[in-house]
Amino acid sequence: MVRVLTISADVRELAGGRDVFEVEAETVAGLISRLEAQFPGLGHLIEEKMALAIDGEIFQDAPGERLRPECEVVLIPRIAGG
Amino acid sequence: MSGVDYLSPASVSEVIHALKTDGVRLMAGGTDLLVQMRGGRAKPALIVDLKRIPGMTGIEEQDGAFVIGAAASGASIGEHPGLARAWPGLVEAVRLIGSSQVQSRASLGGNLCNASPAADSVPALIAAGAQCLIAGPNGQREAPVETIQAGPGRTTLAREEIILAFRLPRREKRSADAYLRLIPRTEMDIAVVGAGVNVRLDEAGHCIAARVSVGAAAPTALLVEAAGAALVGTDFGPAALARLEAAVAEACRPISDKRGTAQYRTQVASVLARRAALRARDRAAA
Amino acid sequence: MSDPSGSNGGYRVIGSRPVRPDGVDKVTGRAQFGADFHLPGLLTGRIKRSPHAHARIVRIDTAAAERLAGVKAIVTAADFDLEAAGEIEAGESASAIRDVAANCLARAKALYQGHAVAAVAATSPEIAAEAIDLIAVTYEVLPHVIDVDEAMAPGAPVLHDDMFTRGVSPRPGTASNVAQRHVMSRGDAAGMLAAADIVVEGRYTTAAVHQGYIEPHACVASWGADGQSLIWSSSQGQFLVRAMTARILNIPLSDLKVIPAEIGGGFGGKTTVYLEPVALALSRKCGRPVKIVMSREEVFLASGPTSGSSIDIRLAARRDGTITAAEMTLRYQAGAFPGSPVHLGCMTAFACYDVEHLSLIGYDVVSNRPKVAAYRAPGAPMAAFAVESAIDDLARQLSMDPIDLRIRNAVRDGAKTVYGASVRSCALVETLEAIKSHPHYSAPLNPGQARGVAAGFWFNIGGESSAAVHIDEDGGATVVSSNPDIGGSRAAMAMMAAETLGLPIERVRCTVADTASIGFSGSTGGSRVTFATGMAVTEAAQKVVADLRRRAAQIWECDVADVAWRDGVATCLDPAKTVKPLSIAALAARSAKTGGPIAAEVALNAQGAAAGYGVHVCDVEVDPETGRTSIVRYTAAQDVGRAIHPAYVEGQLQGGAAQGVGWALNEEYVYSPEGLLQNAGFLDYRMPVASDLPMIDTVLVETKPNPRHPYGAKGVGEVSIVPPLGAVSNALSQIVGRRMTALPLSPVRVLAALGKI
Amino acid sequence: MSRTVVNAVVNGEAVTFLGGGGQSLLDALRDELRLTGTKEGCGTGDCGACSVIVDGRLVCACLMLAPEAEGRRIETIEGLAENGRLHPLQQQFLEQAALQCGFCTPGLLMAAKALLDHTPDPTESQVRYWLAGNICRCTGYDKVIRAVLDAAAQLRQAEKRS
Repeated sequence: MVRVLTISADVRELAGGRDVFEVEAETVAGLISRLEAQFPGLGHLIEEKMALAIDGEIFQDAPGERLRPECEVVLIPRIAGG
Repeated sequence: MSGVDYLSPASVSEVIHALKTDGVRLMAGGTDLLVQMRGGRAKPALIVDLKRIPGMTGIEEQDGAFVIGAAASGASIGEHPGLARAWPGLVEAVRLIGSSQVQSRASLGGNLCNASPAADSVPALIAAGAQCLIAGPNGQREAPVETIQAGPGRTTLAREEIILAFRLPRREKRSADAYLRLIPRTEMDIAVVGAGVNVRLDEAGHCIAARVSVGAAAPTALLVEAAGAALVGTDFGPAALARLEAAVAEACRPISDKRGTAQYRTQVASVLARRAALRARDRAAA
Repeated sequence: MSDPSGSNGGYRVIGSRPVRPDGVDKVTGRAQFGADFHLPGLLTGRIKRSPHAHARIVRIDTAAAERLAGVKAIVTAADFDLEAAGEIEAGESASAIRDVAANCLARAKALYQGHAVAAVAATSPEIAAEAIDLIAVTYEVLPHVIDVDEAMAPGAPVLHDDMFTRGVSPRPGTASNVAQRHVMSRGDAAGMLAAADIVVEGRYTTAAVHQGYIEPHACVASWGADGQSLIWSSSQGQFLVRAMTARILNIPLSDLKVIPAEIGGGFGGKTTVYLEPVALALSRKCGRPVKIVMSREEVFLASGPTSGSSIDIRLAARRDGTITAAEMTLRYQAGAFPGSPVHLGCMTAFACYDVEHLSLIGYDVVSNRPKVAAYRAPGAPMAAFAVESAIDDLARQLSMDPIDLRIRNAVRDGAKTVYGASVRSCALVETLEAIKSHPHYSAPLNPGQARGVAAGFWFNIGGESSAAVHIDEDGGATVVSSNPDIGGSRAAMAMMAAETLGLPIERVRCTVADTASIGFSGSTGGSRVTFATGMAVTEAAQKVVADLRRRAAQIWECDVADVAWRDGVATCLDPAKTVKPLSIAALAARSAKTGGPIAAEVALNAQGAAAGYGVHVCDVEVDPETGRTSIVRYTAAQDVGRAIHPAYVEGQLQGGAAQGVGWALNEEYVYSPEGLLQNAGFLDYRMPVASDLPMIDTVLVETKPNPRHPYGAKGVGEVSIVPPLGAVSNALSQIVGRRMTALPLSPVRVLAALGKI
Repeated sequence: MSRTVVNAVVNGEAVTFLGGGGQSLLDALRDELRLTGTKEGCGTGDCGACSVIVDGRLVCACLMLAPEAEGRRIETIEGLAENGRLHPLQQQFLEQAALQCGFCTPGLLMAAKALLDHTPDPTESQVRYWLAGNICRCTGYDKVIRAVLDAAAQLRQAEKRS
């Protein structure tokens, strides 16, 4: 079971105000498709506009990344610079 | 700027004749004119370059009194040893105009006739008691610098008049001037407020003559007679300096704009006038 | 490749200070920047801009202009392909392409003074200018709003009647200027604040400031009869320019080649497009190449500054100086379209400090000003100004040394940031101690002087990069990089390749390729080039080394494992073989016989970018009678991982400090009551000049190289602008005797704070 | 648009070009003579990126009309290196990383040359005030000032030897 958190207003809006989820997934791609199924549009939003902090490390684009069981994933806005 | 003609005459009479044309603008250094053209604020039909007219860019000394060509560059003024010794205040005011690059071209005539209330050289010229030599269709005349500016961008010169040169009074012993301005940076800004002071002392160091002029604190640079009078007969003691500051503050009629507030300009004008008076006094006593 | 883990890494090239390979062109005037290109038949493009801060565009009448001899094309927003919807990765944050297109040429409304409304291409600059005057635009002038707090107030003029604040539930029914509300929190900040020993609070404001690059935006666009087009432009990312321009004009990417000119400064401001789609649309209409160059006034009016901000902060702390909680509300201007970096302000505000309870609320607010663009660590400097000021207030209340207080609360490896990342390979404490032990920190101060300290953080990113390494027939190497060289990055790329290949630096040249000559790459920005593109360059060089060892083994007929590679030479370890070592030059000379040309290209998505931390200390002096502030001394220390080219890393610290000092003291957008910009030029937009600054001493902290980069590199370009706002203000506030809360700290404000006016 | 023929000497070579009444010397150098090393940063004399030397005087080319160049000797960045050998200022700027983007570099080099031509041994403060008209947004000026001071020392050394 993966513990998913978010600090993003966009995610909260698509997920009916929730910012903590428990999702069964082994890879990031799996996690995104489960979230899309549960909250339509959320998966697309994560793909397009979000980055993920997986056990503390930031991945801006990492669909193939494997997820440790009981790991923590934080959905955050993409980071860009000047 | 399509349709702009350029003329670089070699004689004053040619200039005066050209001044009859519609949309004519005179140019010495061009450091204000070209900026206004670039910003679309000036669309001249004819530009008359004054720099090839004999005498317009020279600096002479006639029996102790300096005559500076209206188109003489700030750099040439700054490099003239005699002028720097006699009029340190005027020279430092001119040298503060713009960058090293602008100094190679900016002129006293341009600075005065652009008629910005914040022009750096004008308070120093006024404090020095400088006279403008003005040529027109019916001959030449002289006028004190403080009568030339009429308001932001406007002068009292007739349409076909041109300033040829500035004549500074003969320099007496124990006399000196100083100019100070307030800008947020250390260079390159237009003066938020400026002050020029010219003093003469007796042997004991008392002030026997003083002229105080303030820039960027009114529609034109101001000659503040009361401030000068506050110094005369004193040894620049605190009471005299307080009267000087009060007189300056009283004379200021500044605006608030992107560079400073009216209140700030009035307050700092009197501070700069006091500091310039002390610096002029120290130079005169040296 | 020699052992990378030695003290200075034991490297031959990394850490040295070679002359940059592109240097001669830049000191002889041969380097070609955006406006330096010329083509036969080139037309001049000019843009018609709105004189109003907020107006409905009723009609654009181009008939008279079209009749003017020499006018070849006129375009408006109608010439853009408005179906080009969807998202695109941009430098600052993914922004809808619709807004980018509407910012290049306004649609229904002109949303700020200077907003582009139409554009013309003509055979000379004079004719183009005349044509602009002949285009008659009918406006219905609307009420405007400039200030962020006013824009949020009920009843403020609304820019977009289809904008309903996102991130608020239930979703508001009426349109407003608040595009989005961000909330980032952990623990119970409110509760901790209520029960705290000490609470420090303040309201801080900063003005909009511009990146101030000396090169105005410029491009040349040329539409081909077969639909294949060329663009030369100065930008921070030729691939981004291609993607946005192709999307706005609805053409396939492969039909548009963007050639990167040298870039005359960007600092994040050239990570979007203003001119390229307009120039190409003009060229498409008349089949002639079109050059558009912005005037300095246009750069200020119509290209993105960073946000002005209004920030409330409350800190809770224990008597021993431990900060237990903080609440912050950040309100950032986004300009005419949504997309301020307020969320990045929230994420970075407390990234230097291990504060358990945090509540960070950010508002992205539009107003009638140019759309903001990224500016060096976008969003972070304003937030840090509030945090570092509040921490200094706390230090004063506890009469604690400001650095000791920061060391006590500084993050260490393993700490969790509010945005979910764990801190790793972080040398913030070492950087704080580097300043504390620096002679500057204990040097005596004259009367009327004071010393201020502040820290700063930036994420630094990785992302997609491509690079190629080719070995020339004589054994030299060419590095083909995909990132415009904004601050000496060609030198860093060449150095990493030289170190990996074992070649002397002079034998490695580096070019920046156009979009048809190298794989896709993200822009130059986010302090990512030395990290991400450097990683691609190093991996390409490693593939070349592996190939060279294979070729040596083939020549010596031995096992590849018996081929050693060191300092550019292959030696055979097989005792049975008596063969001479083979240099790169020797192997290159026989490349035809060992498989053909020697080259490798690597494309990757670089992971593992390590954050950067900076600590600055600055001494200021104030003239008590005029309120004028001067910078007397300045020292900047920064956690840089490992400096590839130390001189250019020092340059990033010095440049960021100088921009930060300008931001703190004199830079601001000044608006008239009519919403018109009063200082659209370098005369009254006061950036620091040479005589304003002392020498800026730097300390490169290299105690924690980034293990996720072959040479330990961390991003260094953006952190350096984060601390100066706080450092200058913390010094000034001591002299004035009151906390200064509004930037810029102009002479007028300082004299008022001194109680003199 | 009346365009006058202008004869001048640019980097030691006689040139002739058409200079419209309203056209600046900067426009003429860049568009008529294709000398694009001199840059336009502002067009109003506030940034110094267009600095050139006219008859020994440092000026902003954007604040000078093209026809004013008649009969004058103009030095631009393209003429600073003599037959391929870099001037000590150019060499020091490279060796000390005194440039990052390089856009202000031509103007800074010409301004520094003009300074050293008449003040061979300037103090740091003199260099900073002389270069105040050349805005650089990348470097924070530190390495620029050091490069100018070192080039001055190098030139004084060479002067002593010759």
